[in-house]
Amino acid sequence: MTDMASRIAGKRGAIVRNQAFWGVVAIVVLLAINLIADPGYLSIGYSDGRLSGNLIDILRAAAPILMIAVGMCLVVATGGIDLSVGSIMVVAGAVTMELLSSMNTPDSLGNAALTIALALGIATALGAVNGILVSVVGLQPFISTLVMMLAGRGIAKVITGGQNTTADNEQVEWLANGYILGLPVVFLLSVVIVVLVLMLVRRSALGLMLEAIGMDSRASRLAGVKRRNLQLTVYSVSGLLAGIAGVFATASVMTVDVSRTGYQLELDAILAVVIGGTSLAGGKFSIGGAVIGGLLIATLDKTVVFLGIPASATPAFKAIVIVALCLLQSERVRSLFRQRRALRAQSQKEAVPA
Amino acid sequence: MTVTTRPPTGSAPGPAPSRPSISDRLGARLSALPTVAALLIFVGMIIYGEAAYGRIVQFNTLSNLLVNNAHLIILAVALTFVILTGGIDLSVGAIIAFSSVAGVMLANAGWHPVAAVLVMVLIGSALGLVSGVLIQYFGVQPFIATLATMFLARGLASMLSTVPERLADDSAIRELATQIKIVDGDKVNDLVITPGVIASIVIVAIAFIVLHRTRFGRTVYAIGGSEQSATLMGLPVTVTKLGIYVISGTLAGVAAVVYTSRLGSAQNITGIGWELDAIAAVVIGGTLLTGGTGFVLGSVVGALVLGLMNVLITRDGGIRPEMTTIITGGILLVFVILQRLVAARRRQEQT
Amino acid sequence: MTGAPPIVEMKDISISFPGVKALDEVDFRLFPGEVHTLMGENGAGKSTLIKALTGVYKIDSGEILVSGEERRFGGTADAQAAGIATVYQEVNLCANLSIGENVMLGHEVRGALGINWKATHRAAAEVLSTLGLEHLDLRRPLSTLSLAVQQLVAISRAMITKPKVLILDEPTSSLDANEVANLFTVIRRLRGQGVAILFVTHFLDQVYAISDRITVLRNGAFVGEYPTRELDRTTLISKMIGKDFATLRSLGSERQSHHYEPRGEPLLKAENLGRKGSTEPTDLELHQGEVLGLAGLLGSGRTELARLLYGADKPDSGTIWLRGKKTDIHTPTSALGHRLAFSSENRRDEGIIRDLTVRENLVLAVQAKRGWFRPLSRKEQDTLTRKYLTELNVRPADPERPIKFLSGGNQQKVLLGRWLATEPDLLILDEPTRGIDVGAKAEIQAAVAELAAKGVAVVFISSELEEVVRLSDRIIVMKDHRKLAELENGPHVTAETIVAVIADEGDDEEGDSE
Amino acid sequence: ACGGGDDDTASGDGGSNEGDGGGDEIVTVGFVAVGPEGGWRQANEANVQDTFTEEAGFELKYAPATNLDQRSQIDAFTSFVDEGVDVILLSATEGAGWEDSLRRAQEAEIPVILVDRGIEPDDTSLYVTRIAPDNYEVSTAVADWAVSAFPDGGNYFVLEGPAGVSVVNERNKGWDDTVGSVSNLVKVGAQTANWSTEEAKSVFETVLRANNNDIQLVFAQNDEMGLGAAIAVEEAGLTPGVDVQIATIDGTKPALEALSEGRLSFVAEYNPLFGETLLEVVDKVLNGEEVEPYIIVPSETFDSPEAATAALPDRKY
Ligand SMILES: Nc1ncnc2c1ncn2[C@@H]1O[C@H](COP(=O)(O)OP(=O)(O)OP(=O)(O)O)[C@@H](O)[C@H]1O
Ligand SMILES: Nc1ncnc2c1ncn2[C@@H]1O[C@H](COP(=O)(O)OP(=O)(O)OP(=O)(O)O)[C@@H](O)[C@H]1O
Ligand SMILES: [Mg+2]
Ligand SMILES: [Mg+2]
Repeated sequence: MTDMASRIAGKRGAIVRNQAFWGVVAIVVLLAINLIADPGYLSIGYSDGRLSGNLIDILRAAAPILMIAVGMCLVVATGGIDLSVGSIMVVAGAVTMELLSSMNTPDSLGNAALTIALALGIATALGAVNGILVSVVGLQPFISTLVMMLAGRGIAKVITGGQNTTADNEQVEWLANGYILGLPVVFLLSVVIVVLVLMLVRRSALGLMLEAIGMDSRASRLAGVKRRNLQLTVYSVSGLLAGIAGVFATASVMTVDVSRTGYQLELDAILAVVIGGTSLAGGKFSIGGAVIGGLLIATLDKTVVFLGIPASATPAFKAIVIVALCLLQSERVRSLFRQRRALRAQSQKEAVPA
Repeated sequence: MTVTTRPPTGSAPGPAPSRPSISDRLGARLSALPTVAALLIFVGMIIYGEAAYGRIVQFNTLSNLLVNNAHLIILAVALTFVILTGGIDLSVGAIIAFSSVAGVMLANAGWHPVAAVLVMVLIGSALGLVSGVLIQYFGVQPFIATLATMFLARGLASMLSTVPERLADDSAIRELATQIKIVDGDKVNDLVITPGVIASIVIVAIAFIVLHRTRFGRTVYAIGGSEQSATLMGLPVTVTKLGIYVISGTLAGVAAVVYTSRLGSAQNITGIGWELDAIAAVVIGGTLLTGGTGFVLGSVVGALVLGLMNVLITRDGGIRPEMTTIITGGILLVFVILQRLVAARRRQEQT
Repeated sequence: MTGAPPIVEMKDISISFPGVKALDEVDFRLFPGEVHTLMGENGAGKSTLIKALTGVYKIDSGEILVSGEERRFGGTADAQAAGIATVYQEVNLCANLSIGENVMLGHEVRGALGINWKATHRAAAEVLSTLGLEHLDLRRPLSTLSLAVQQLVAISRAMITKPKVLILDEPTSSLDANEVANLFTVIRRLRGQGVAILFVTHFLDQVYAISDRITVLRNGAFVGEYPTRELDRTTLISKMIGKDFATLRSLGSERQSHHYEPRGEPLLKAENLGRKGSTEPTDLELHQGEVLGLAGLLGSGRTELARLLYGADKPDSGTIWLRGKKTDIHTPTSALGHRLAFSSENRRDEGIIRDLTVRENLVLAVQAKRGWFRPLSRKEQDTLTRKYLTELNVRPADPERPIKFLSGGNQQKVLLGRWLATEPDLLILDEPTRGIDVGAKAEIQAAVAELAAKGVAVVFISSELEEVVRLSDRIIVMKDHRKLAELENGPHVTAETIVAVIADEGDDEEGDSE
Repeated sequence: ACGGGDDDTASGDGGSNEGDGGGDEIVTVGFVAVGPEGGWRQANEANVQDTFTEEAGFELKYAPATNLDQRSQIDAFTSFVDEGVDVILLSATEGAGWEDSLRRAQEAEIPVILVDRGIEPDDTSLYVTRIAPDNYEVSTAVADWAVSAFPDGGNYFVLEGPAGVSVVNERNKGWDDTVGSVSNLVKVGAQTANWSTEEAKSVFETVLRANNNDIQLVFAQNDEMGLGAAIAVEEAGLTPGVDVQIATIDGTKPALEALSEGRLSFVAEYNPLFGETLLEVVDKVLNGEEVEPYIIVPSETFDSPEAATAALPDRKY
């Protein structure tokens, strides 16, 4: 019987120890705050084929973050970091807008496909450059991707000649702003991407290999794990996903803003990954956790606007949420809780004579 | 100057086996090689600049290189401590914003300038302590902890004020930027030095002594080598790690004083991205981001390389704006690849 | 000596880790001026007891008295301040710092201008010379030293503090006879000065050579405390493993009578295989079902040769023929593909992946060989894992436990399982028995013998010459990074034969003392 | 204004021209610029660069800020002074903190002309002249339009640039000074969208939700954010120009196009094209002539689709 009790306690412990759990808690808390501010917050409307409401907005805002967070999660698993995702986003956006505007074909499907393919190709190539610097040249990921972060934004500016290029193309616009089954296309696409990556990683042995590299690259090399190829793959995938996110971010307004698109989004992605319980030191990773982290960040951003928190106070608000989450996730705080519980349990036990 | 960082030793007794010792001696030097390379490249850049654009090797350009980058040098020293332990501090730029806005507002509110300056520095220490506690006691990863501190400091700064806060014209804090002319040349061609520059030089000197001649400093290196080993060797790891984040924050506070006094005003948007400049300076100076190897003097050279690069780009005047970040990135890349080659070389020598 | 009160007394110490009771009410006493050996199988709780004493682990219950006072240390530093210096089982030094600094870290000699490096190095040189390391250049980075010398450096470091209690957790696991002798001289001198020494080893010879008293642990429980004189080997072993020694002996002895006559084409043939600075060009032949021993002193280059064979390091000269075909082996991946396997001597850094589970560690190489897109199903993984956990008698046989929570010997067995699971034709084992208890050692030796009987070619590297002689069909003796001699094993070959081969050569060449 | 050097002219310190070896009197102009920031800035700086060409007898050294960081501007400014250029054009990202640098330029006898943004405190003795459209006036113009367009009042929302930037502060002041006194125009909030279309869309989408679409007017402090707001309005199923009227500042081509389509309701030009005026002033300064301390660049406003359509064909930016 005590065995049963302890098993239940153990299960509860496992959930509480699961760091993403606290991300979910934070999302719920934020939504609750919004709900208090406006009782209609969670209501979802439906008109001409599209659901609408704050929740839908959050999902749509989360889509690009989810995409880059998933890529980041894989990179972080190998013990790396990708600071360049924001810059790769702007490059992909710049390529898309520049090409579309030079074609000036508002509703050509072929041009849309061609443009996106090219943008994603370039994004993947930039990711691959990161991969080569890390895996073949052997540079530290922080520096390699920092270089790419600096250079990427420059490249985007070169592509557009420093301008914020605007273009028209219905197909591309639909991707970013359209709806299928009442849900935003972007969000559905990000779900598809998450599911694909999840299957790829967990149904194959890729996840194990990435974790092995992240935990101990020397030992895994001797065990025959192909570190180079895998790192190259992972950084390329991160580049590709950043490219997709970049195309969407720009397509939603059909403008690329060379100095703002994707600016500092790498930080959001890294936060999402960490909130999801993946350690930046590499190793065990959780894509589901990263998704929760991404949703949390989108919720946070939207909450700040919804509550009308003054722009000047937003960073501090963000900081407080992050610190609170970090504390909840920390072993020390949990052990404090455990001790309290244990003390309570003990006093109960002592009350009942053996 | 950077080569002497390894202390001299008495000759080891006994016959040294000849095979390893030559290459090993080379090995010991090689760890300083990226730093030396940075120095050489710095000198090379000066020579190139003088030849291509002129007016580089003259009093004002060189002293302005120091004056303009004094705060960056201080930040680079701060980051050197942190990076040597294998950590990172993203909050320094935001700390500068908060500390300077708060300091200027206090000074304008009638606080004694010394008190205001002290508070500016202590704000840095306090925020550093916050990062340190998060990292050391709550197991938050340095990247995330200092990111949180960065948001916090930036947020506090903008909650204080979003408009430029200007120091009163007669504020004593401004005197910290007094240009002391050592050689009064033609027009502006003077050799000048400011209290800020002096502060940065003193800080570098102290940092050098702390890192190379105190147990605290050696513990910093040991933690960078292996934190677990350092703990099991009985070194005061917790205190040291807390210490370096406090040092880093404090130095950011000092940098805030130096920068603010020169500008005469403070603003919540100051210092965005400076942490990356400081990190770049440290890396260019030959310190590995994984921790354990590097020299504080290298970071100074790194900061000067970055500063000089900006001067040269300005002097050229024809470089398209979109190219500047690409160039910065490229230079950084060249340096790290160089370091990489040296490291590979060293490994080869050792076996 | 028995009259004096104990300097350390631990009573009823219990520690549990998730899922294991590592120590269960263990008692332990340590007297000034004695060498006290802690004995027990891998995972018996020796290292844990030491860490409990120095405060690295918090104890769940029990009492620790130091010099009669109850103490709870907060960590190594605390213990050091109380006069207890410890060398933990894995070498814990900082590879990025110089040798001299590693010895003196935290105890540097300070002058008016901070650390006085001259004096500091002098002090380091002094203590290193007591262990016969006076020839080391103190400014060399530690990373240039072999594991063995690092172990000696770590011991020197512990002596710097002039401790009242010196704890050495398996200090001799990578040392050769000379170095052990040096170490024992030092230990005896310290004992003479009244220092209490706690010593852990799996080498019975060493126990009887140096120790005054033995405490035996089994499965985290206290078995007993005995004066060494009163305990013979057989009894000691049966106390440690809790079963009869005869069964063990029968396992290990099989191989010596077995002699394999190589026939036909060699499985692997290497010509001129070498790498600048690590291995002189070497010729080598290996047949199926043969055990090839690599013998030599520390630093003789056995590991390097093995790594070249496996492609862990790239050779820069020579050719390899596998099954008669010229083959390029340039990475571990390609070696695995050619059915080679290599178990590194550096279990911690190049063997286990600490945070993965036993199962994941075990299937890793098989999976890597198949490629990530052809995953082993969970069922296949479980079957493989169960098979090798049983076959190699890994304890605890829990596939889902992170491997870092296993004791060294059991980690080693899991690694052996990892390589066996790839079904290699050629298995290279570098120091597979280092730091492993008698029982496990016999089991690993038996596994090697069995493999050879199944037709697998084995390269066996060990610093214990007896073991090499017992297991090998042929022995290559190495020195100074080259092949010195090749001996057919037989009744006439003993450990002494090999020592003589090395020594003879040394007279001609005036070799260095490393 | 101090009027540059008293009797020295262009090659006052005689250095740079000899150094460059130019036979003709090539005038070196150091342009401490802002760099890529948006359509307006792009037009402005390209205009300056196109004006001070080699054919016109100038060597223009263009030094954009990195990431809008004032420090990089000060570095560039210092470097121009050390180098001894003939004139410095300064587009400050930030108004405060320029005194020391300007004083050094004075000591080096290099005239400084402020382009677009002014300095704080506005000490006219430190520079020769400032040439710029007036942020305060431009936003006042928007405010005047708002007051007249909403006689019955309404709810409005402000999309700002990054908190703390001086342009934002000036444009807020111009607006608040006029609209703040009109009690029936109710401010429901203000948020930064960092000058960006994408962020403006995301922010305004949520703002509409939070206010149940009950917003009639948006004051976007630049065109890009206004366009983002327009998209958000459309996505919410409303019609920009009818349900929500959007007023922006800058007058870039995309904004005028949007105005002509009726998606925006009011665009106040913040005229970037004053290279010619600048050139004249530089010539005057180098010849030692007096110039006005503040030269305001005239800006237009466009308050109807027709006005925008008319202006579009010769819109250069
Ligand atoms: N940090 C830990 N967490 C969980 N379990 C641990 C930990 N450290 C040790 N153990 C477990 O405690 C038991 C005792 O381990 P310990 O390292 O003390 O053995 P040992 O006697 O030193 O063995 P060896 O001879 O292999 O060194 C083992 O079962 C081991 O798996
Ligand atoms: N700190 C270290 N980290 C990694 N590898 C090391 C380290 N020190 C030494 N080595 C490597 O470990 C191997 C051990 O070398 P050693 O001098 O002991 O000779 P060996 O005969 O090859 O090996 P053995 O230890 O089995 O006798 C060498 O290949 C050396 O390069
Ligand atoms: Mg042990
Ligand atoms: Mg070896």
